[in-house]
Amino acid sequence: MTGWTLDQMAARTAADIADGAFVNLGIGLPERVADHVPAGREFILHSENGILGMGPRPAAEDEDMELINAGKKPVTLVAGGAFFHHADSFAMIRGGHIDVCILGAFEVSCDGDLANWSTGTGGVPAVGGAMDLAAGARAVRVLTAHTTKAGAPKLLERLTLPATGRGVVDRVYTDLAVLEPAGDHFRVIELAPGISLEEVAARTSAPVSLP
Amino acid sequence: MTGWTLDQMAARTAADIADGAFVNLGIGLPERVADHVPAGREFILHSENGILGMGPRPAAEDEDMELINAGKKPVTLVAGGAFFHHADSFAMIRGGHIDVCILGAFEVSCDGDLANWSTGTGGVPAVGGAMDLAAGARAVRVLTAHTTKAGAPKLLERLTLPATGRGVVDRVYTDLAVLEPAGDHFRVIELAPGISLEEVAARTSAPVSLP
Amino acid sequence: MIDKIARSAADALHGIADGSTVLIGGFGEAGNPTELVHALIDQGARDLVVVNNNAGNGEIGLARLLQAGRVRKLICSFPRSSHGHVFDDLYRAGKIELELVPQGTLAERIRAGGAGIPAFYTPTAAGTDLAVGKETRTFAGREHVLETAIRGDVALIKAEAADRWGNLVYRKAARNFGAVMATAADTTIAQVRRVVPLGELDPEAIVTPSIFVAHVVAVPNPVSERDSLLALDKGLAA
Amino acid sequence: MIDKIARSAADALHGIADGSTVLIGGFGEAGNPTELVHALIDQGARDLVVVNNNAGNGEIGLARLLQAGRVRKLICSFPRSSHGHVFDDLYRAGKIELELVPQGTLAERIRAGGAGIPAFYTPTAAGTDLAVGKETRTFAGREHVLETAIRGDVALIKAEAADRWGNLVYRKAARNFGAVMATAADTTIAQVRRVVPLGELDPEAIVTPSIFVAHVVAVPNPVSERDSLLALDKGLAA
Repeated sequence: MTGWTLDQMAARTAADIADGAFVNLGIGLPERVADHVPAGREFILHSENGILGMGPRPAAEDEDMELINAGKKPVTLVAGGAFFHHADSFAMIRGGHIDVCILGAFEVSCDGDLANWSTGTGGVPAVGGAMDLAAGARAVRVLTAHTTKAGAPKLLERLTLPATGRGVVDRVYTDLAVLEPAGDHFRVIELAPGISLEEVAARTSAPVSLP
Repeated sequence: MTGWTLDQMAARTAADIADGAFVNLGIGLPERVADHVPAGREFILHSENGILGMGPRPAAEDEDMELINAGKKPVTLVAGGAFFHHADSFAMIRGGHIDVCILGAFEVSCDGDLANWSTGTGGVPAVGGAMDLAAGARAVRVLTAHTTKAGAPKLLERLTLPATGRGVVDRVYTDLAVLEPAGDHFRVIELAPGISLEEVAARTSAPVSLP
Repeated sequence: MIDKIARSAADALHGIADGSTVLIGGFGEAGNPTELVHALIDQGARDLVVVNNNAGNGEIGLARLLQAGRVRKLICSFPRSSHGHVFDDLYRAGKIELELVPQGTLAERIRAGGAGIPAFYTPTAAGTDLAVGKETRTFAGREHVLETAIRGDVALIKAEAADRWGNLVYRKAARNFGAVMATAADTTIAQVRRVVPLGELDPEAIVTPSIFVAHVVAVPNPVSERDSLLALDKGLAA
Repeated sequence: MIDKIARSAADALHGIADGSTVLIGGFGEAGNPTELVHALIDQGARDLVVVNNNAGNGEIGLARLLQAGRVRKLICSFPRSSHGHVFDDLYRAGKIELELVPQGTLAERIRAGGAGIPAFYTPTAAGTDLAVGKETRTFAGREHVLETAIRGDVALIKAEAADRWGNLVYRKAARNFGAVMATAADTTIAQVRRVVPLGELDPEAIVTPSIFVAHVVAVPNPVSERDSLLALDKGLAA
């Protein structure tokens, strides 16, 4: 069983985003969606720290620590980009102006709950903008491996970890499938080539079904 | 009995405003305070419609209907001035950033209530920014004739007109005196030259006393 | 390719439904999207709720929309003006509903609408007739009033310049309500004097980022309200 | 004559009391007023409540202030970082109190503090552990959390340029929390790379108008946090 590669997962996620969409990409794998914008489309990338129209990483010699993304890595600004302060930036998020955010996840439940901020096991807790995005983006989508590295399901009937938001996730992109939380089960929208529904079901801790 | 002229009243009001103060001047007589800034002081004038650093009226040929004051009359911008939108402008007001506002009044009560938005007699009601200034400015001061044109007292024990704000006025400048609402009476801080406490008392519908 | 520049005001305003809430920018003449309001009259939507600081001046723009009988209710702070006869007559005749809101509360309710804040507490109007019937609560010993967000189905605003993404800059005190309203409507339509190439607006000086704007209509030479009022005065005097 | 340019950071910070709430701007390295924080260490105030998005990095700026034992409580959204050992150690040892706030709620609470809004409702964090014990209320069928304003006795921020009135412009993404915090403190102190003559800043592009700023400290060549972290890494590796 192979399924989609990371780049294929990112491309599949990008394929569902409309031309002209305002998109916020979480740190890590979601950032890769920016490399797979379908031909003929423009996405405008939002960064929580006050950037709209964020561009790719600069060459090393052009790095500017006052032009960084939410992960605090140097980025660039594309033509048409704008800067603003944090209250305005989160007014965009909370106010429903971000069309799509693509987040990573520890767990997603079949009623759309998301856990991606706390592993609940002590240590220093940190939330950042995750809850604001979960509550405010018009579409909250998750891009993640279908299971943990240890093979445990990340798609569950109920969260075991502290929630980031309740009933917020509308689509999940994994290496095995594209799925939608449908209340008491995950609806499988698309299977990765060579992956069967049974294989997805075996790695999901909630009922799954084709639409 | 003469008391202060309008310009003397404005000058007396201006004399109590510190160097560097951020000042909002109501429409009408309060605007005249800007002509009497004491030598060696700078006031920075705020206008509700998004101007800090408002300057005097321009020459007729320089009038610009996109550079107007809260009374919708053409003004200018001084060096150091800035423009901002209405929510930011009233954040300044509500947030207690305006040091002093000088307002006109229909009535002021000795417990500091202010009435200056509604004559309560039908017609089209209109409030504008009066209530925001009354609630938000650090010091709310009133500049007004001591009585109405008909000779009726404007300084009262209790308002008869709808309130703009409750307990907000800290000083009143009239043609006869400078007074402070002191709860159950007005404290007379200063009498205009040639005006007696008895003359003020006769024209005030609340007790008055020297400090 | 993202291109929000509309071919015409009519194109941009297509589909506005009867009963819509329309936020209209401007304070006095500054920032008044007069041409868009005229296009709204042509478009035909009725039974509108309009949010504007004022209630129209003379017989152009908002005053003309009121005169055409299209507005069921007006939410504003200051519906009186030297040339306010259209609103005055409708109001006295009981033909229009008025919700009077302190100016700063109006601006903040719209800002809240754009920022996903359904309600907030403000000290403004506490203890006055404009707080009657509203929920109040004491913070730090002071009474505050609970105010709710205002959102529009449509916002009509005027800015100085735009690019094809819909980034906007304003001019002087014309920024006023437009920059706030732009954030608080499902569809924001901006008329601008100039359309400039993408990348020409200074990213540090953009007031309304592209995310808030749906359509841009170029109106290089908007009507002067002041000239229109002077003409009206002459006509009345004649 | 109004002149807010301080002779030194020490002058500007004079009088900050023990127990003060100090808002510190910056997100990552951008907008971090490192020199002002170092001056606060020298100034000596103790038992501080600090509001910052993060919890310091390496051993400069906020991390150094924490290391010096001056901070009783930190209000922030993301206290984890690759070089966060100072905060980590204090937190694990129970030597610092942490109030964890979602980043947008943190920004909005500070904005509310500056705008005279004592409290507001937000959908963020509803139904999560970060809303436990907070008042909630349903608007339009959705649960919202009541959040209260944050104000500081002092705000320490970094901007790009200032004039003698205290008008500020920022650079790129360094605007972040500083521009919001500037509005929400009794005394806002800004360090800037450049002081320019009054009138030189574009009135359309001023981000923080003079009304919000008490003191300006010129720091033409602020320390680079990144360089400092690289040096720390080399030191640790050595």
